[in-house]
Amino acid sequence: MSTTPKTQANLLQSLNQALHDAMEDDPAVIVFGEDIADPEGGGIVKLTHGLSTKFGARVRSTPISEMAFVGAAVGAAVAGFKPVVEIMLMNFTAVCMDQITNHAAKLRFMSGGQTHVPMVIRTMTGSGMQNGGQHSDFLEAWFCHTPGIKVVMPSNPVDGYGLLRSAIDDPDPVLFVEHLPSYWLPGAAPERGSRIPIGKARVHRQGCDVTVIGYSRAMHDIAPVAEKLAADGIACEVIDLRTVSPLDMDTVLTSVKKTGRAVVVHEAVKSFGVGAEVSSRIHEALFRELKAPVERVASADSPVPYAPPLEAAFLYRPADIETAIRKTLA
Amino acid sequence: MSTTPKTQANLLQSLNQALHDAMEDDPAVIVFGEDIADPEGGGIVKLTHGLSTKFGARVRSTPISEMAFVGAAVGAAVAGFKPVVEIMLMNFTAVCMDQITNHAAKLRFMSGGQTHVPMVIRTMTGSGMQNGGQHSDFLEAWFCHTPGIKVVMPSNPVDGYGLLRSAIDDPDPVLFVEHLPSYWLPGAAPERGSRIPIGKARVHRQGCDVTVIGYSRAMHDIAPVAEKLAADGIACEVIDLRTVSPLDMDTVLTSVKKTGRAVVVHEAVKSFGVGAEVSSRIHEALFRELKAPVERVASADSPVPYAPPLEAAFLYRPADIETAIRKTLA
Amino acid sequence: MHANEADGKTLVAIYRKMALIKHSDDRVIDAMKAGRMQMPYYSARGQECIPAAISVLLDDADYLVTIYRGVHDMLAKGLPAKLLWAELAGKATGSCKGKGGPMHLTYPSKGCMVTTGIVGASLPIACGLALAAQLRGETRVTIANFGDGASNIGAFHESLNLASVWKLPVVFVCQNNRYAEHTSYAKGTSCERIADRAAAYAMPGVRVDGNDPRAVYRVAQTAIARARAGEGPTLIEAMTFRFNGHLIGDMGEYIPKADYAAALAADPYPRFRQQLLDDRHASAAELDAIDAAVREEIDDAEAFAMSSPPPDAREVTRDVYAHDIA
Amino acid sequence: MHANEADGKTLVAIYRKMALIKHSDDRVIDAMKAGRMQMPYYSARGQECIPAAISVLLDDADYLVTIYRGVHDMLAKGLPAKLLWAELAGKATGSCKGKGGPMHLTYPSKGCMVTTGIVGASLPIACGLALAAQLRGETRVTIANFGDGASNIGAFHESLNLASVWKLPVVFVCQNNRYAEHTSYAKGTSCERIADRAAAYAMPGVRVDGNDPRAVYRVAQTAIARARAGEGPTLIEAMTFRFNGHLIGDMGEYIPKADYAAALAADPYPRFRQQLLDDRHASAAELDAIDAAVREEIDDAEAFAMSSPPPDAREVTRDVYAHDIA
Ligand SMILES: Cc1ncc(C[n+]2csc(CCOP(=O)(O)OP(=O)(O)O)c2C)c(N)n1
Ligand SMILES: Cc1ncc(C[n+]2csc(CCOP(=O)(O)OP(=O)(O)O)c2C)c(N)n1
Ligand SMILES: [Mg+2]
Ligand SMILES: [Mg+2]
Repeated sequence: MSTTPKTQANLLQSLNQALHDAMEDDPAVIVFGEDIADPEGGGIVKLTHGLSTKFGARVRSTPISEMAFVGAAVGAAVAGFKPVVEIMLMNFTAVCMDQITNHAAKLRFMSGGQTHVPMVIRTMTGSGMQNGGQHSDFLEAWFCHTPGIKVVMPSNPVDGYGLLRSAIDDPDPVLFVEHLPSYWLPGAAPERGSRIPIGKARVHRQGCDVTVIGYSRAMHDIAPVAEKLAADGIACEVIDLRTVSPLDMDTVLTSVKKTGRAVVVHEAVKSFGVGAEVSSRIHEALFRELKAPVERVASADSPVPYAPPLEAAFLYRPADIETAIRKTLA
Repeated sequence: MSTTPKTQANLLQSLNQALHDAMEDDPAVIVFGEDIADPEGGGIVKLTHGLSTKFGARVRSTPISEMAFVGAAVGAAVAGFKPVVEIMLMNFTAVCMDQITNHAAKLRFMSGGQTHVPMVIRTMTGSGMQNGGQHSDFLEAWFCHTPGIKVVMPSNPVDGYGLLRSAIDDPDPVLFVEHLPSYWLPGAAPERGSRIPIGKARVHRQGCDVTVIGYSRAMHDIAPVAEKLAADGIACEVIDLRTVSPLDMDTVLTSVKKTGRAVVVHEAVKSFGVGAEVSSRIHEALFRELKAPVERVASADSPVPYAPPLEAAFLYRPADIETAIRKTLA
Repeated sequence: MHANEADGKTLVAIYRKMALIKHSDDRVIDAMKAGRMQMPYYSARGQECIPAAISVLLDDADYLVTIYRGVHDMLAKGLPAKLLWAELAGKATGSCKGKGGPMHLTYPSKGCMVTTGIVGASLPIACGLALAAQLRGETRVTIANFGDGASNIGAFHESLNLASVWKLPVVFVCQNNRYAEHTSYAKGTSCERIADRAAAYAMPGVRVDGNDPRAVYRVAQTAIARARAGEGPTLIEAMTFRFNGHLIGDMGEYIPKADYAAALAADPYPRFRQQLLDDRHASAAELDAIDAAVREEIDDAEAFAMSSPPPDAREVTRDVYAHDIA
Repeated sequence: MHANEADGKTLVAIYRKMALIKHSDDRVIDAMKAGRMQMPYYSARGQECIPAAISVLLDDADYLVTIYRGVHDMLAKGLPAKLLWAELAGKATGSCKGKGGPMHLTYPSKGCMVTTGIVGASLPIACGLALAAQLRGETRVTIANFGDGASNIGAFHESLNLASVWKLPVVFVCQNNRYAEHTSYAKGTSCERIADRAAAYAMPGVRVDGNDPRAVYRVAQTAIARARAGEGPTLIEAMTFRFNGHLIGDMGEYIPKADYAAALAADPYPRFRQQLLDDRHASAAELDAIDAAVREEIDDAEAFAMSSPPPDAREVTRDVYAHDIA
């Protein structure tokens, strides 16, 4: 995988490339997690394929001990390494939450800046694969509400590469959330060594009628809706947050100032989700300029079900995005 | 403590009373947690004092094993008991997050309603005691974003008693968050056996100019500000949410419809906090009726510091509440 | 014959459970290969002897907690094949109404209390079920299943310690199939034998050949009797192997060919069948009849699953809480 | 004399560290009783012998991770008393600028890397520091301190297993003071000796009298040598007692009077002083001089702390990330 044609790549390939390049460029980068070394297949989706063969002891498969190996990443980071650890699925952050939120996120502050934790936690998630209630959740809101850690959620191979390289460079801990079902979607290949700044959103599409804000999988659902509405003469300005914490409110507010309308979309359950923070900040900053209240499109407030028809009922439907957009224009 | 004069009681006494009465009234109620039995002092603040002496094996001090004993509470609840477990401080939920969010909150749904988890998790927290970054956080937003568990946060002895009794009666898991620094504030004593419904906010003070919404410790800071402003002819309607998830939006929206203005206050850090959800829902429901954007007053987006002057700088100042209220009136 | 030696009738009952597990598993894989079914399926084929031999010592009142790789445990304990199949197929008639799937199989009326997809999480919950039985003064026992890899996660440690301190009536059954996903035993586990970890909790720990029904029955009988007598928990390490990889689709490249071949050669199902014949506990005709009956049960189960309706979309708003959500 | 026997000079060095810890602790409590200071303070008085004897075997490059009850570990490893006192007092001149307090003492230039307030969390982090040394091919060792109660939490288990599988250069030091907050050892811990738990990780485990400097030195010397030689981790259980309860204010009602009295009678500080005199390693005058010098160091530290300015309110926006927040 480390020799991908430079023209096209999927997210899986671009992240694998980013890890290869980062380890090549910086001897401080180390990688570990369950099944990630080549004897174990190079990761359950082969995302870390080739790393252990090339970089030896710097790449390790771990026991099923998230507390121990995430904590070990914290310690190695304090000692000057740049660990990139994989927590296989996002729900498993729940077994090592303490090391992430009480330690990785806080050691710089609690030590008065004497130590810091330049580590990256990679994890994957997403519904639609019949993985059920304990293997599909988007839990980014938990970590966004935790000062001291950043949350990055790419939606395409180029951003994935550049954001992962920036996350590894970053002097502070970064939670890097990957959407499992879209690993295999083809896209443009990243430039070797390219960086995408953390904390900067991307205007995916220009438009003057309504701002549609999303990240991760939502971008795949928003794009076609924006296309469709363009045909009806509704010009959506589509923003990919890319980094969910800290939020790039400059980009968001600049757009909403222009459009006067906004819709926020994410897969995570709606209540107390990221959409609430984005919506509140827009209302707080642009209350007078807004032509309609900010709409939120998200999943049902339930665990993720198993049966495909229920998974479909859990997730917002693309039609919900269109409805929300039209509502702001009504 | 189980024999408090019925006229006055502090939160500590009323919660102790609620546990005594619940265990007396319902043999299915069991209590465990670290140091909670009488040989261990009846809890670090003596909140569970007297229970083990009176109820024997139904009350147990546990090893320092939050995963095991919270999981054991889940299992006992599935088997028909009503466990009330204490996670000493709220930050320690991070070591047993998996049992709370992946299991307690989800078993009813994942089993298709064949099992359910009628348990209560009591925990205490709050800054202002120099406990620092790992012993002071308000993390309710994590659990509010988790469908399947309810979040209750009383602000006074009467609500504390009635809500704890209702939480124990409830067929679903309830996270019951207590504000440690206000345990010893005197208040009215609860009626034995009284219940306060979960999911119902309380209008603490009537007013027509601005709605001020809070819960837990925030109520102690809001009340005097409302008094002060009343003298200046500003009539605040003060709402104590009491239950943070599910939110009682009927009560909130009825009030804001009347006042056209709202301020939300909580101790938890501001970004991605409960205030964002409340603010978004008000804007979504009453955009046209609102005279000003909803204001949020909360703590700085940092870990909780140790030194008293920094703790003061971390927490919102009462003056911030007044400023926010006046801002909505400007 | 000792109390903890299985008699012929019991051995045949174990065989029937093994047959049910094997034929159901074969059929699921066949259905998936043929495209009749689709799911993340964690086959336990090769491990059927463990729950088969344990469950003949249990009754419906006894509790069972297991993991994503738990179809064998559930079938052995009494989850009806129809309800299992409908659940796997994601139908409204499934034991969990299609909401749980293979990782969350549940059927309380037969003591199938919880199935978890989180490694290690089955143990604390089992402690709670056992605590319930202890507080009620029942002789009910709780069986907690988990894998070898799970013995390296914190919940294992906390649970065995708590169970020992509180003398809980629970039997911890580690089904050691020598792999945790694609990671071999030694790469993740520092000790030679997981059974030895019991000493850290002043608890009996015993390793047994998980492919030998008589041996599993023997150690389980002792552990269950100990639990029922209020003497506390036991850790059983049952050595076994999973024939179909971690998940269907897993090609097992990480397993040395020779090991794989040896494991297949030790397939407990044909081996046990031969033993029953050799020891004259049953005739070939009797065992064939059992297999035929079981296959018919699976036919019915698949037909029931396939002909059942999908769940109603509104089910997403149900069972989140006791009351429906908007 | 064996390599692992402390010589006279070393024993006196250990005495100096014990004196520093004792006098600092006495003074903190005096300052709190007199109202000069206020904080949640977890006294380690009674346990001073353990870090004193271990730290003479370490140099500044070696790493230390400890817990809220870690002032003794930090002072022994080299955290300057002034910076400790200023931190306890919550001053801008504290080692953590007043942001961390007693539960988060840090001073990397002497290898004082992390202090945690979460039970068990010191162990995984220590594994990571040890991994760093291993990857760099250094002989640097990491000391991970924790209590007896912590040996029942999941992070302990996962960390010892990981350290053993990866042969990490770490020494796990369980300071067994027989209580976890108000819970006595046996109520929370299922095994007789925590040292025996090492077997579950194929790791050497040794119990030692934590009040005997020579004994602690001996076992620590062996464990540290083993770690530096790349042979892997060791678990040391050092038996001790905390004289001032869990937190200042704790009256110790849960401790049987006789046990308390016996523990006080075994106070390591006067006992060791007498041994040094008996063995002629130092004269009373020499030891008095050490105590006097240490007391002076504490006088300066308290004066420095008291006269230092409080942190600026803007510090709340600093050190959350590398860049300041709004
Ligand atoms: C806490 C947690 N971490 C990781 C996983 C991903 N995972 C699922 S199964 C598995 C391997 C478990 O191996 P073992 O315990 O031996 O059970 P087996 O699958 O072999 O039956 C892993 C790592 C998980 N489900 N939960
Ligand atoms: C995960 C977690 N649970 C509970 C606590 C509360 N707590 C603080 S110290 C302590 C007792 C620890 O006992 P031990 O490990 O023996 O250390 P000691 O205090 O005796 O030195 C407890 C339960 C905590 N800090 N972290
Ligand atoms: Mg296995
Ligand atoms: Mg202790």
